[in-house]
Amino acid sequence: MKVDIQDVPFDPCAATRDYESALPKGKHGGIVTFVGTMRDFNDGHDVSSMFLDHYPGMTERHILGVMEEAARLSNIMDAYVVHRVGDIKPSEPIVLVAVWAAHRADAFDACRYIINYLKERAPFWKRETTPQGKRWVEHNTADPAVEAIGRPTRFA
Amino acid sequence: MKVDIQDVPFDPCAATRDYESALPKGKHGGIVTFVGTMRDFNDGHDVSSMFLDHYPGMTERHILGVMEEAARLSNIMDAYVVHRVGDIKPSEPIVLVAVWAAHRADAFDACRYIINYLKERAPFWKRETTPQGKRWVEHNTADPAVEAIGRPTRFA
Amino acid sequence: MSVKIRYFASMRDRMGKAEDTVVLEGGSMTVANLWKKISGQSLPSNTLIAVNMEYTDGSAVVKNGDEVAFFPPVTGG
Amino acid sequence: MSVKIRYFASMRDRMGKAEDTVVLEGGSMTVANLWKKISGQSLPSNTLIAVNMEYTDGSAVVKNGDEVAFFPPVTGG
Repeated sequence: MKVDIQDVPFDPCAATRDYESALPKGKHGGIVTFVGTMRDFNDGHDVSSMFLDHYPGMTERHILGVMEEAARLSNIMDAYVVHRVGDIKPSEPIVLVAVWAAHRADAFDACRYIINYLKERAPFWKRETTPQGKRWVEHNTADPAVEAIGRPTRFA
Repeated sequence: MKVDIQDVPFDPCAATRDYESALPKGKHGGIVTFVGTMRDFNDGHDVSSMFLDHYPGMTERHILGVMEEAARLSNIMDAYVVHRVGDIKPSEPIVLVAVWAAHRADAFDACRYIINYLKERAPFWKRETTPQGKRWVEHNTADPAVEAIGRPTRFA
Repeated sequence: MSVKIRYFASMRDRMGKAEDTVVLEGGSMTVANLWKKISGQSLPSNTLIAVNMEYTDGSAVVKNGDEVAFFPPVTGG
Repeated sequence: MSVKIRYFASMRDRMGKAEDTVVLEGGSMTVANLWKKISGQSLPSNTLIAVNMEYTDGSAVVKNGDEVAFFPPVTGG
């Protein structure tokens, strides 16, 4: 398992493929990836660019901690996270979470767990540039499934 | 929304990127993809190659039907499915399900719904080549979440 | 009436053919009766049935020009 | 004792600096008391606290050489 924090744009496809090239071939049956991209609007404002602050060291430690929890809770083979920091433009990828597993249910569960708890714990802060000026984002959109362990999915 | 059924290998990264290039930029916040790859073992047997039979026409109709159901049940922007047929070798991708949404919970729910019900309904049949000869696969591994609507995820 | 029959996967192996067009007396018949006419056997358990590419069961009525398919449980994805 | 203090995001803007090293009398002190010493204010609501990169709260005890960080709720991913 690995975390990359970087201040230059990345290609989620290439990143996933490069990481996968080092994994054993023919062993995993499913890969689930989540890619979060920068939108050009948020809370009703147009957003032209974003700066992403972070706490070097603490960031990596807490993302790896979340990945290890996911690996304890499910039967996954590997996981890889890439997260941008610094200046980001609309439609650029911000975060990639890729999970490899023998069975897809584990890959889905672990990928969703990792992105939900990364958003809850990893020390990143977004500052958006809007027509009204710069502003720190004060809260993230929560996944309803993160509110309580065991909450039903909205549909199977 | 689109379904591609093809008898030649495909690159899930390139397929996702090509489809995404036609979508509006900066509008979606999250992309969830599932890639199912061929494993070199199944039910305790080594599998050296696989032939995937299908029912042309019915396949596309039922996959699109599942995608439309997912779009009614969640708030997604677009979805794309690619499925291999014919002869497949270990570690080659068999299926890609990609879902774009403003919020990640919708993308996760819809992606999982599409792959689960695709596996349940789309007329594909796997024939594996093992050291003991060729055999038709008789059942798929089920996602526990498909057994009942509203069944809890195993963890949030 | 004329009906197109299609077989897939292990059902194709069992029947020794991928498809068939059968001409039958009368204007309609249930899928169960159609199967008896063409095979003389009972339908193997777990066989899935589609008429004009929609899932159905042995009680469905088949008419002239319909396409009827018989196949085992699906295993894609 | 000597403690390194770090501020992030809106807390950095509010304090007008990214970090500080403070030297204090005594061998230990709670985070809440440390904050009072360095700011003279009460800790803004919703402020998160980390000592040596682990989340904690105002009652945590800070010792010589520790790194203490103050920041708003996180908004990454």
